[in-house]
Amino acid sequence: MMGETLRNLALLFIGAALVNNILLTRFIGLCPFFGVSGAMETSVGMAGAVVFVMTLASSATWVFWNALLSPLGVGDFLYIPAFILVIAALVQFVEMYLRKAIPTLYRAMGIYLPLITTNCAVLATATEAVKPGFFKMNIAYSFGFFEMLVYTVGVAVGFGFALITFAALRERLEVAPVPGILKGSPMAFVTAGLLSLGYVGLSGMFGL
Amino acid sequence: MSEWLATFRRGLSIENPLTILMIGLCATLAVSTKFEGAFFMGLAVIFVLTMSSVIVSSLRKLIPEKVRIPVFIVVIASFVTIVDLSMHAFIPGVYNFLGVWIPLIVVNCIILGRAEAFAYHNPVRLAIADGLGMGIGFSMVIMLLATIREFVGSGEIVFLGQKLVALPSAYQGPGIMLLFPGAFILFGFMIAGARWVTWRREGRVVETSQHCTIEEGAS
Amino acid sequence: MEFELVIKAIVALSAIGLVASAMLAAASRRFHVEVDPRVENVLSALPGANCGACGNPSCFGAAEAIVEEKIPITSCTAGGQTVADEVAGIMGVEPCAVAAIVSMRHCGGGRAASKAYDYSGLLSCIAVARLAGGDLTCPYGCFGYGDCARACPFSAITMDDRNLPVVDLEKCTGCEVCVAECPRGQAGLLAMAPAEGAVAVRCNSHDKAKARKAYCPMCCIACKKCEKVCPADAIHVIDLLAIVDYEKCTGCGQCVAVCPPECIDLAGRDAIESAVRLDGRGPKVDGFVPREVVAEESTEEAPAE
Amino acid sequence: MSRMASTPARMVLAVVVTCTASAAALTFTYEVTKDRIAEQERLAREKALNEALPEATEFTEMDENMLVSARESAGETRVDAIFDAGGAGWGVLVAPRGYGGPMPMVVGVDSDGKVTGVMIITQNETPGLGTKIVTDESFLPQFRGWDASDVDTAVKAFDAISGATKSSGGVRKGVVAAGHIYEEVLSQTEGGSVP
Repeated sequence: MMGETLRNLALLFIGAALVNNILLTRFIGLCPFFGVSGAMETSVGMAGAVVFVMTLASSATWVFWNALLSPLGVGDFLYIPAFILVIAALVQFVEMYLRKAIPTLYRAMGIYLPLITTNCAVLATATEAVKPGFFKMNIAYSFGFFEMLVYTVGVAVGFGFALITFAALRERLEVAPVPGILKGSPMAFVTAGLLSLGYVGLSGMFGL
Repeated sequence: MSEWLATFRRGLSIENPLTILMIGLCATLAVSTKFEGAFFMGLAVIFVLTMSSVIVSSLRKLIPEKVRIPVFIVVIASFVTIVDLSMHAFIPGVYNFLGVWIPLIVVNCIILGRAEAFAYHNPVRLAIADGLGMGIGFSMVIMLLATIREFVGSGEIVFLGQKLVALPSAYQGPGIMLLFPGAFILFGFMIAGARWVTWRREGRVVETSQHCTIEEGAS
Repeated sequence: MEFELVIKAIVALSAIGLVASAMLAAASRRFHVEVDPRVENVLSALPGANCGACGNPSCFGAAEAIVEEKIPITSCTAGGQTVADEVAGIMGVEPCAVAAIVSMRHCGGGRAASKAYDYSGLLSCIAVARLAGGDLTCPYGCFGYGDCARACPFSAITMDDRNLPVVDLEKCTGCEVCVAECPRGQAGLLAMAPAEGAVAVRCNSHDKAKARKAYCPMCCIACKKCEKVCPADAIHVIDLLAIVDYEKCTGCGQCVAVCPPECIDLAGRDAIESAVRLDGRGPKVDGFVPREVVAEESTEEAPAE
Repeated sequence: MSRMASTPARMVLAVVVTCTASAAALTFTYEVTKDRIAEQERLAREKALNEALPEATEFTEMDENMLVSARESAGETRVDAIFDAGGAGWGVLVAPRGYGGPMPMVVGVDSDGKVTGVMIITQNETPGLGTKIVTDESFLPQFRGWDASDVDTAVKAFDAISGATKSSGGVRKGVVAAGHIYEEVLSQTEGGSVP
């Protein structure tokens, strides 16, 4: 029984992180993907910030959904403003807190925080985590808190992994002889396309 | 009036949210497999962008600076929900195709970005121009991308059940156009094309790129 | 219309709003960091490119440092005079002039320099530098694969037909990104100098004259003609290399005219000259002054100063 | 520019007022659209049911107990509802996973245990590739006549569409799940009447 549960959790994690990678197979969260992938250093900072914020945001929306929106029967039409409000306030709160309490961390991660408010990946994951099926991942049941946590961390790790891989590729690309007209962003898109092709190949792995 | 027109035109050309500023990409790439989907996505964005610009701009003196982002976001989310519910009720086919992307308009950087960068600092009249211009600029690019992808990939363009253009059914399109990787690659070449046109016209210009940065000067 | 549902919806969303805003309001009290309002203002005056040229990790860091008076108000090289004036206004001090600092290349070899081997790998200076110390026989020269041009955040550097990087003085902000990127940048191949009226010695070799001459025909031969002709005592041959003292140099250009290997040049002329060559339109571009005329003009102007 | 200073009270007030206005507006929109949405969904479902079970005249939804045991036999596939079509058989609403997410569909099974038809209610497959499961004229009819009490044999004759393997596989999974439901649950009840 224990083994079964662990196996399911592991599959949930891998499915969220790799097979259904949020960036390269779902197209969610592309702005930071192209925005901060120019340099390795910033992409690592961003990846860390995303893991942190996503986990917090999903936990918060999970609580609000199960304690307030769902029991009152208003979730169907209020979830968009409710969730985004929770996320925006949370990000701003964390930013203020870090600035006061852990200035070193704030300097490393803080500048990415405002960017994350408008990251669709956070909203999509937070919504998916409480309303499975929203983003068409064929999860037929609703998550318990712990599963939600595993799922969210999986998505966030997948996000960070894709972001860092892509940043590494782009650093190599900087010294490659790319035709002038394709230099910079056009070439980045083509590269992303090829990387995404690799991820499409994972589809069907473990029956996910 | 000329100021109005100038603001309006900026979104279409020199500040086009997609090809120049490169914001709001996610939805663009994801829903551009079908012309129909792209068309209604464009309409939804124009509606939400213009309406939220109007509200933000008219309330701009009443919103305390420190909570402006939460307030903007609630305003935007409300319009998005209105679009979401109406589409569900009146065009269920399109609604089903767009799926998750309608709720995700909320976090489309274009909208919050314009509310923050433009509507919060300008009168209603100009905010409307900016919203319309940016929205139409967005729609044009996404529709162009969708037209190419749908036509080349599946050989026909279907709009609300009507076939607008169709190649003989023997045509076997390159399936990659319709898959995610194809979207990235095609979009890469589209930007290159846009850049080529600008270079030809003005000589080589410095590339500008901005990302969805919301300056949070508040805290 | 169910009245009850409206109430429920309002209660639910307002409750979330209340919690969220109360949290923010409390946080803005509780976690209030005494931020000098000037920091925000300075931050908004800065370009926001987070280029790091001032030595701070971001423009926010720079704004803090400026307000705390740890770094001068003219620190932002990327922003230049306009930003400095604005910052001076916010800080309530007298604006002062920013000497525009630009990157200057100390090598004139390019294609003329002799090669140690034929290189056909990745077209990058860093890559070639790692292969047996580079394909140039000269241990100081420019490889010409354009790492600096690619790295320049302001697109101020272009590679010309001599395979040398040419700095556009208008665009260059002196951020030193190119110096960091160039494998020989720190060693003196690229260095910062004031943009206004400066001459550049296109060589940074300290080798013996004979060895040097074998590497490259364009090098400084340490003949001291420049030292003798300089009216401002601004150029000296130190350790077999002509070095310009920018505190004294007036940019009169007399040394440019007398240098036998044509190794000394006016900083800005380089860009114009290579543009002329590339366009093939001959010396008719605005601002282009042929080498001979430089000497004549400057001898006329020099006494007037 | 004159702007409200950010005092705590004002911050809370601004957010709460916006939220209230938003909640009121959204409830109103919801009220206006919800009947239409329900109606649209009912129509789509009825259309699919009619096409999957052409002989049936009326459908009644079966109760929750039935659904619970049906879900047990369906395994991983989602089961949305089961409709009893009088004496004509049953319509099983399953939502197996395709390439673009769950595809709600109706599998019609007559009282002799033969599949009468398969209709897809909505799908979100890649246009031009996965959507062939709907547009390809020989794909869906191939399920007609399958023996629902022995789907595991019948499934060997299954023919997927090239280029849409995952989508066709999804439909297959749905039919197999419906077959299992018939075999283990529905065939135990009496000829189509509600137990």
